[in-house]
Amino acid sequence: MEAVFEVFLSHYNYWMAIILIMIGFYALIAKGNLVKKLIGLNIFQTAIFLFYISLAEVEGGIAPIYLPEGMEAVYVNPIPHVLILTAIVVGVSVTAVGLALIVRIYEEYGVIDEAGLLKVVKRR
Amino acid sequence: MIEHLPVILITVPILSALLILLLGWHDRRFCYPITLATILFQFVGGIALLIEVMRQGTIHYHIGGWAPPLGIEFVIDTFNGYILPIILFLAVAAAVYARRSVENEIEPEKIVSFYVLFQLLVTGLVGMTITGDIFNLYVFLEISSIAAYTLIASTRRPRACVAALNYLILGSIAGGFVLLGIGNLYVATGTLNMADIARLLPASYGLATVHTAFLLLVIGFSIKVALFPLHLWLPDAYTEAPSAVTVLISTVMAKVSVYAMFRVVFSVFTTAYFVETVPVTELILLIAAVAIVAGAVLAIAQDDLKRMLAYSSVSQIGYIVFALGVANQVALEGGLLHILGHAVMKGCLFMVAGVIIYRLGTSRFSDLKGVAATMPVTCATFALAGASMIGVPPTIGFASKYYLVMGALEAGYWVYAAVLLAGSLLAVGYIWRFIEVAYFSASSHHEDGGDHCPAPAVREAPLSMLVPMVVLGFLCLLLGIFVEPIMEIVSPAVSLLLGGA
Amino acid sequence: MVDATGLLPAVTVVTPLLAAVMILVSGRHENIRDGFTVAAAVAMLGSVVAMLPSILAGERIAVSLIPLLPGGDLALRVDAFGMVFALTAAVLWLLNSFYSIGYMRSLKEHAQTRFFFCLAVAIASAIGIAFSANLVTLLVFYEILTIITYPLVVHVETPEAMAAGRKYLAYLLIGGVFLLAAVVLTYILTGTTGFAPGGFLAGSAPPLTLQILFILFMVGFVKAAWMPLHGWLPAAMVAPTPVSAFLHAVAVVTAGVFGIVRIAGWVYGMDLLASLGLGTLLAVIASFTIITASLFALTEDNLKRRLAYSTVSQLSYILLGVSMLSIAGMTGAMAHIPIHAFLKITLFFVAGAVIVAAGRERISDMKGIGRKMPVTAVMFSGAAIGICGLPPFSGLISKVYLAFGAVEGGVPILLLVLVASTVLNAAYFFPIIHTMLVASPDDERSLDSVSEPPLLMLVPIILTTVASVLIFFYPAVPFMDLVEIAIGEITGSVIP
Amino acid sequence: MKENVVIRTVSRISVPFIQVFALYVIVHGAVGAGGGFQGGVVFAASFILMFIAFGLSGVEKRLGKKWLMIYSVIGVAIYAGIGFLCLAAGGNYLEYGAVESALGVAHLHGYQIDAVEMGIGITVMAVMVSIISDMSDRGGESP
Amino acid sequence: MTALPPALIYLIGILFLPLLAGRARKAWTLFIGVVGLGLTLGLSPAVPEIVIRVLPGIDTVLLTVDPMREVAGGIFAISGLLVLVYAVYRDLPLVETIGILASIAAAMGVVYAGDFITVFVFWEALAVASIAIIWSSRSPGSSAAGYRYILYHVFGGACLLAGIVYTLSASGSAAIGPVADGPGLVFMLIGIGMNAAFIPIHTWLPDAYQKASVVGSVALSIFTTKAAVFLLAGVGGWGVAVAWMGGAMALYGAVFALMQDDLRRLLGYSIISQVGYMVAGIGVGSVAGVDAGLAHMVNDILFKSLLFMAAGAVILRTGSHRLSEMGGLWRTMPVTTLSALIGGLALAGLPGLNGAVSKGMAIEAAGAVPYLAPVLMVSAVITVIYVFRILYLGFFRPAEGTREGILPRDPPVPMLLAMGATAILCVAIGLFPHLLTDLLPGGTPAHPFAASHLLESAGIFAVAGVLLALVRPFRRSWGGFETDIDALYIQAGRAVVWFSSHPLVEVTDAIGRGIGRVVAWFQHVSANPAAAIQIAWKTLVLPFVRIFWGRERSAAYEKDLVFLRDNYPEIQTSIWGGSYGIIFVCILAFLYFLFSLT
Repeated sequence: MEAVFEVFLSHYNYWMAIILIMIGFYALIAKGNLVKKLIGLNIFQTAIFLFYISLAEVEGGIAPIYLPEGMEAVYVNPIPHVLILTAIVVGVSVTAVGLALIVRIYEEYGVIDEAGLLKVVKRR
Repeated sequence: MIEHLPVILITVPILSALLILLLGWHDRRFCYPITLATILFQFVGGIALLIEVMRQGTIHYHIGGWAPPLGIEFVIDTFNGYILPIILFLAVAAAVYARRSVENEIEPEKIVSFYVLFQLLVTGLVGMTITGDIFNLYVFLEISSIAAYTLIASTRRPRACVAALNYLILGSIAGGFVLLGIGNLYVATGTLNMADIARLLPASYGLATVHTAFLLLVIGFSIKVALFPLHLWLPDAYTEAPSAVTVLISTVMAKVSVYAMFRVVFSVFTTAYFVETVPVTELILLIAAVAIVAGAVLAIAQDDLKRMLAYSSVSQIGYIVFALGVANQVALEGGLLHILGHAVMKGCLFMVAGVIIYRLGTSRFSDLKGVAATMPVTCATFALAGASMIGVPPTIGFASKYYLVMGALEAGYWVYAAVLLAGSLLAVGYIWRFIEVAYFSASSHHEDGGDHCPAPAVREAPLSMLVPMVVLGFLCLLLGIFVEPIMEIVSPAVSLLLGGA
Repeated sequence: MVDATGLLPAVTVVTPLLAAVMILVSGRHENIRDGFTVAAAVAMLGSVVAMLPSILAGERIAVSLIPLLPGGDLALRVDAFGMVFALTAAVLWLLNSFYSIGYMRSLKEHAQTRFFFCLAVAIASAIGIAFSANLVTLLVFYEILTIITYPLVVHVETPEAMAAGRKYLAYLLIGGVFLLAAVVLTYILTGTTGFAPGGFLAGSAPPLTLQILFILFMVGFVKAAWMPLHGWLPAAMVAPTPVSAFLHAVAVVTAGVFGIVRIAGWVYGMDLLASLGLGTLLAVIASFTIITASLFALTEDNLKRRLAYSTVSQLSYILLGVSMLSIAGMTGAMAHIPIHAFLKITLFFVAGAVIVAAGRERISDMKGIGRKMPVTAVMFSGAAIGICGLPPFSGLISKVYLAFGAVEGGVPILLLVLVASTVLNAAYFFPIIHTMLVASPDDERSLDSVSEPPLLMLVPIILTTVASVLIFFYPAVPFMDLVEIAIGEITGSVIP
Repeated sequence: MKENVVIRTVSRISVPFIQVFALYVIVHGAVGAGGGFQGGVVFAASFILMFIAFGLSGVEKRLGKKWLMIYSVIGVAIYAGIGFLCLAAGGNYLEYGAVESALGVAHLHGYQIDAVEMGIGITVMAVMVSIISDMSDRGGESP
Repeated sequence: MTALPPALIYLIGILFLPLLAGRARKAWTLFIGVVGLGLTLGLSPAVPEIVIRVLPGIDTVLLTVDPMREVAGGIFAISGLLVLVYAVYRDLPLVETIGILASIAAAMGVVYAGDFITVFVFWEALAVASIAIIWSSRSPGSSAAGYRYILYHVFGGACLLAGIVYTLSASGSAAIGPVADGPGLVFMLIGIGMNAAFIPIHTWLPDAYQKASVVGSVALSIFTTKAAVFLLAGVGGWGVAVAWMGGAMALYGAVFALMQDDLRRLLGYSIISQVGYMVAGIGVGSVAGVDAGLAHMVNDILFKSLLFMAAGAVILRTGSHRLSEMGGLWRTMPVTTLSALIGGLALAGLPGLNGAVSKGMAIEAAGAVPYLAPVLMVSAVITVIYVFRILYLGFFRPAEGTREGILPRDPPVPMLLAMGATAILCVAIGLFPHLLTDLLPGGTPAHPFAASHLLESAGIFAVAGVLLALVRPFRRSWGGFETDIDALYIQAGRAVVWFSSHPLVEVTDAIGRGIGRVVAWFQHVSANPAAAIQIAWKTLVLPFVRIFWGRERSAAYEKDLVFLRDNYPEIQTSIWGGSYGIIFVCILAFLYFLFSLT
C-alpha cells in the first residue's frame, strides 16, 4: 500500500498527464460532435504540454532570466519551455485547420456530428 | 556554398513559398513556375548532397553554430542521403504532373494557396529527412502534416473535408504520441540530438521511461505510415485528395514517414535495444505480415481504382515494415530498395488514376471498360508499374521482393517469407482487376481485324501529365534492371543503420 | 569470348524484342507488322543456327549481360541442352508465325497487334529460358513468359476466356512465386545459382531441406502441367489456336519441363536425386499424370481440349524419363522435348485449320471432314500416330529410350506405365483419325462449304509433319547429337 | 450584434496599451522571458478585441487581408534575411557571431536577435489575425 | 553384290501410289509385286548385311539373310504378289492399296531385319498398315473392329518393346536371339503372342478379318500372324509352355471354327488353330519342330489365302457372308468351288495336298512333348469337320438356302488367276514336298506318303467321318456362336470410359467449384470487413439476445441486423473508425510489453 502511494506520489506529474491525456483521448474518440472532438484534441495536446513543463520544474528554481552580474540563482530547465512554445504553435495551427474543416463540412452537409454525417455521406 | 546546402534546402523553399504568395496575389500564373523551379533546385541540391555524402561521408550542419547538445543540427548520412533525392525526384514529378490536374480539380482562387502549401509540404518533408534533432523532426512532421491536411481538403469534393478531418485527428494523435515519446527520451537522456540520445540511451535501457518512449514513438509513426490496423485514415485521404496531392502524399510523405520510423528505431533505439533488450521484432513482423495480406485483400475488394491503389499502399507499407521486423542486412536492403521502388511505382499508378479521372471524371472500374483503347499509353504505363507492383522480373518490385524474401529466409522466418510471397500474389489480384477491365473487357472489341488502339492519343492525357507518368513507368523497369548501382548506395546505408547511430 | 559468337545469344534474345517494338509501332499497317514478325523469326532462327556448329563441337557460349541480383547476373549461356530447346522454339516459331498470320487474317481477329506483340515477347523469353545461365535469369524470363502470354490466352475476351485467363494466371504466378522461393533458398544454401553440369547442391544441406527445395522447384515449374497442377492448361484452350500451338509446343509447357530437366541435371545432379529418393517421387507424379490425363482425354469431345490433355500426359513422359535417373531415361526425356513439340504443334495446327476451314471444334462434328480437307486430315493422322509412338514418326524414338531408361534405372514397373499410356494414346487418338478420314458425315451437304485451309496454314502443317518423319529417319541431326553432348555433360559418360 | 458603448469605449482605450505591451514582450525576448511568439499573440489579441468590439469590418478597414499577408511575408523575410546575412558573413545559418566579427561591431548579435524576434512577432500577429478573420467571415453566423 | 532390303521396294512403291490412279496404279502395284518377288528370290545368305547406325548405341540391321528368312521372305513375296493380282479386279481405295503394300513391306522388314529394334519398327508398321486395310472397307462394324484391332496391337507392340528392351539391356546386343527368363520373357511373349493370336489375346483376329473387305481379309490373313510365327521361330529357345500354348490354340481355334456361321470368321478361327500347329512345332524347339512350324506357315499361307480368296469371290458374287445363306454354288461357280475344294482339303490335311505335308511334320515333332501330339490330332479331326461344313454347306448342298433369281457367276479373271496360281502351288507342294522341305533351315525331310502318315490321315478322316455321320448338327447350318472372351475386354473398356467420363470429371469439377466458392466468399467479406465482422458478431450473439433481452428490444436488434444484412456491402458502420485501430494497437502493445518485460 505504501509502495503504491510511493509510486503514485513520486511520479504524480506523470499520472496527471496520463489522466488528462486519457480524458482528451476519450473525448476525441467517443464524442460524436466534431467540435467536441477538437476540444478533446486540445485537451490531449495540452496534457502533453503540461507534462513537458512539469519536467522542467526544478526545486526552488526561478525563471531563466538573464540576471545582472553578481546575483546567483537556480534556473528551471528552459529547454522544455522552448520546445513547448513551438508545440503550442503547432497545436494552435492544427486546431485552426481543424476548425476550418469543420466549418466547411458544416457548409456542405449542414451537420457537425458523426451520426449525421453517416447519413449524409454516402460510401463511395 | 555546398556546406550550407542543407539549410538552404529548407529556407529557400520557405522564402519561395512566400514569394508565390505575393506574386500569386498579383497574378496566378506566377505560382507554377516558381514552385517547379524551387523543387527542381531542391532536387539538384539533394543529388549534390548525395554525391557529397558518398564522396566524403556524413555531413553535419550546426544551425547558429551551436554544437549539437544545445543547438539543432542537420545530419546527412548515406541513409537520408539516399532518401532525399528519391522524395525530391518524386516531388518534381508530382509538380510537373500537378499543373493540369490542379487546373482541373481545384477552384481557381485557391490555386495560389495550393502551391504555397505544396511547397511547404515538400519543404517540411525535406526537413524531416535531413534533420538530426529529434524534436526538430517532430516540428517538421507537424508542418508537413498540416500542409497535407489542407491540401487534401483543397479539392471541390466535399467528402474530402471529412477525409481530411479524419486524417487530421489521427495525425494529431500520432503527433501527440511522438511528442510524448520525445519527452520521455528527453527525460531519460537529457538531450534531443539523435546521435547523443543513441549514445546516452544504453545506460538506461532498463527504464520503463525508455520502453514507453519507444512504444509511443513506434505507435505514432505507425499511424503516420498507416501500418495496418492504424491505416484507416489512409484510404479516404488518398481517394479524396486531388490527384497531384495523392501522388505527393502517397509517395513522398509516406516514404518520409517510413524514413522517420526507421531513423528513430535504428538510429535512436539501436538494434541492440529492440532486438536484444526488448525483443519486439516478432510482433512487428506479425503486424507487417497481417498488413501485407489484409491490405491486399481489401484492395481486391474495392471497386474504385484510386481506392484500390490506396489499400495496396497499406499492403506495400507492410513490406517495408517487414524489413524492419527482420532487421538483417539483406532484408533491410530489400526494404530500402522497396522504399524507392514503391515510391516510383505507386506514384506512377496514382498518376494513371489521376489521368483517368482527368479524362473520364471517374475511376470506378465499372466506368473504365476498354479504356485502353482510348488511352493506350496510360494503360500501358499502368501495366508496367503494375507488373512491378506484382514483382514481375526484371522490375524494381521484383528486386526488392527478392531481397526481402532472401532476408527473411536467412533469418529463418520461413512462414513470413511465405506470407510475403502470398502478398505478392494477392497483388496480382488487384492489379489485374484494372488490367482486365481496361484491356480485355467486351466493349474494347474492334471487328476491323486491324489494330487494338485506333488513332492513339485522341483522348490521351495532356503531355504534362503523361511525361512524368511514363518516366516513372519506365523507371520501374530500368531501376529493376540496373539495380546494382543503387545497391552501392543502399548497402552502406543499411550497414549504417545496423551499426547504429 | 567476346567475339561475334559471344554476342549471338544476346542477339537471339533481343531480336524478337526489337521486333515486338516495331510491331507496336507499325501497328496500323498489317503487312509491315507481320513482315516484322516473319523477319524476326527468320533472323532468330538464323542466329540460333549460327551457334549450332560450335555447340555441336562441344563448346559453350557464355555471355553475361548485366549484374542483376545477388546469386545471379542476367547471364546467358548456350549449351547443348539449351540448344535443343532453342532450336525447337526457333524453328517452330517461324512456322507458327506464318500459320498465325494466316489464321488471324482468315478469321479477321481483333487486336492483332497486341497478339503479335505478345507472341514476339513470349518467344524472346522462351529463348531466354533456354539460354539462361543461372536460376535467376531463368526465373526472370520465366515470369516474363507467364505475364506476356496472358493476353494471348484471353485474346477472345469472352467471359469464359477471362475466367480461363484468371485460372492461367493464378496457377502460373503461384508457381512463379514458389520458383522464386526455391531460387532464393538455393542461393542461401550454396551461394550460387549458376547451372553446373552434374549439379552443385550436393552436401549443401540436410536431405530434408533438399527434398523440400525440390518440391518447391516442382511446384515452381507448374508450367510442366503435372497433375494435379494441370488445370490451367485445358482451361487455356479458349485461346486462338496459334496460341495453343505456341503454348503447348513451342514455349510455355516446354519451358516448364525444360526447367525441371535443368534442375535435375544441372542443379541437383542425378546421383543426388537418387540418394534423396526423389526419383521415386517424380516417377509417381509422372505416372499418375500420364495415366490420368490420358483418361481425361479419352472422353473429351472438344478437339483442342483433348489435345491439351494429351499434352499433359506427354509432358509427363519427360518427367518420367528424368525420374528414371538413368542415362537412357534422361536421353529419352531430353529427346522428347523437340519430338513432342513437333508432333503436337502439328496437331494443334490442324485443329486450328479445321476451325478456320470448317468452323468446327468438337470432334463429333468432324465426321468425314477428311474428304474435303484430305491433306490436313492425313497430316493429323500422321502426327497422332507419331504421338502414339508408332513408326514412321519421331515419337517412337523417345519411347524406345524411355523404355531403355526404365530397365536401366531398375524400375521396370514404369514399363507398365509406358505400355498403358501407349494403349490409352491410341485409344483417344484413333477415334479422331477414324472420324476425320473414315466416318461419313451425318448429312453430306454440311461439308459443302468446307475446303482446305489457306496455304499459309497448310504449308506449316505439312512441314512439321515431314519434320517429324525426318527426325525419325535421321534423329541424330541435330537433336540427338545435342542431347548426347548434354548427357555427356551431366554424367561424364556416353549414352548406350 | 447590438451596439454596446461600454465595450467599445473600454476596448478603444485599452487596445493601444495592449499593443505597447506586446512590443515590450517582443523586444524583451532577447534577454528574458518573452519573445516573438508571445508578443505576436498579444499583439494579435488587441486586434481580436477590436473586432469583437467593432465587428470584422472595423478591423478590415485598418488591416486588410492583403496587408495581413504582406506582414506575414515580411516577418518571415526578416527572419530568413538575418539568417542569410550570417551565411553571407561566412558563418553558419543564424550564427550571429559571424556577422559581429565580420563587421567588427560589438553586441551586434543582440540587435540581430531583436530583429529576428520582431520578424517572428509580425508573422505570428498577422497569421493569428488572418485565421480569426477567416474563421469569422465564413461559416454562416458571425461570432 | 549388295542387294537392297525388299521392304524398301514396297515402300518406294507406296511413295508413288498417290500419283497414280486406275489402271496405272494397278499396273504399278503389280510391277512392284513382281520386282519385290524377284529381288527376294535373288537374295541368298551370301548377301552382305546392311547395317545403319541410326543413333549412337542403336545399330539397325535392315537386311540379313539366312535359310529361314529365305523361306519366309519368299512365301511372303509370293503371297503378296498373289494378293496384288487378286486385288486387280477392282479399283481399291488408295488407302487400302497403301495398306496392302505397307503390310507386305512391313512383313518383309520383319523377316529380313537383323535386330530387334528394326523388327519392332516394322512390327508396329504392320499394325498401322492393317488398320488402314480394315478401315478402308467401310463395312458396318469395321470401324469398331479396327479400333479394337489397333488397341490390341498397340498394346502388343508396347509389350514387345518392353521385352526387347529387357533382352537388350541383359545381353547388350540387339541381335535377334533367345530371351532370358524373367519379366522380359513375359513381355516378349505377350508382344509376339498378340500378333500370333495366343489364347486369350486372339479375339482381334476373327473380329477384324470378317469385317475387312474382300481383298483386305486375304491380305490380313497372310501377314500379321505369320510374321509373328516367323519371329517366334527366329527368336527361338522357347519352352514347353509355348508348345502347349500352340496345342491350346489349335484345339480352341478348331472348336470355335466349328461353331461359326460367318464364313470369314470361321476361317479366322481356323487361322488361330493352324497357327497353333506352328507355335506347337516351334515351341517344341527341336530342329524338326521349327522346320515343321515354318513349313506349316508356308502351307497355311497358301491354302488359307486360297480359302479366303474363294470366300471373297463368294461374298463378292452372292453378297452374303453366312454359310446358312449359301449353298449350291458348285453349279454356278465351278472354278471357285474347285479352289475352295483344294484349299479346304489341304487345310483338312488330305495327303497329296500341301496341308498334309507340314501338319504331319508338326504332329511328328510334337511327339517330343508328351500328350501334345494327341491334342493336335484331335484338332485335326475337328478341322476336317469344319472343312466339311464349309464345303458342304457353302458349295455342295442343294441350293434351297439361297435366294432364287440371281445366278452367281465365277468371279472376274484376276481373282481366278490368283486362286488358280495358289491352288497350283498347293497341289505342287503337296505332290512334291521336297520343293518345300529342301528350303527349310533344318532341311528336315517330309514324307507324307509314308505309310504311317497315310494311316494317320486316314484315321483322322475316318474319325471325322464317323462323327459327321453320327452328329447331325455338324451337317446343319445354324446361327453360329459369335461371342468370345473379348466380351469381357469390351466391358472392361466401357468401364474405363465410364470412369473417366463420370467420376473423374465430376470430382475435378466439384473441386474447382469449391475453390471458386471460397474465393468468392473472401471477396464478399473483404468488400466491407468492418460491416462483415459486425454482422457476424451480431448473428453470433443473436440467440443470447433473444434469451436475455426483452421481446421488443431483441426485435429491434434483429431489425437492425436484418438492415445490416440487406444492404451489406454499401452500409457504412463508421467514419472515424481509425480511432478503434489505435486503441486496439495500444492495448496490444501494452500487453506485449507487460509480458515481455516481466
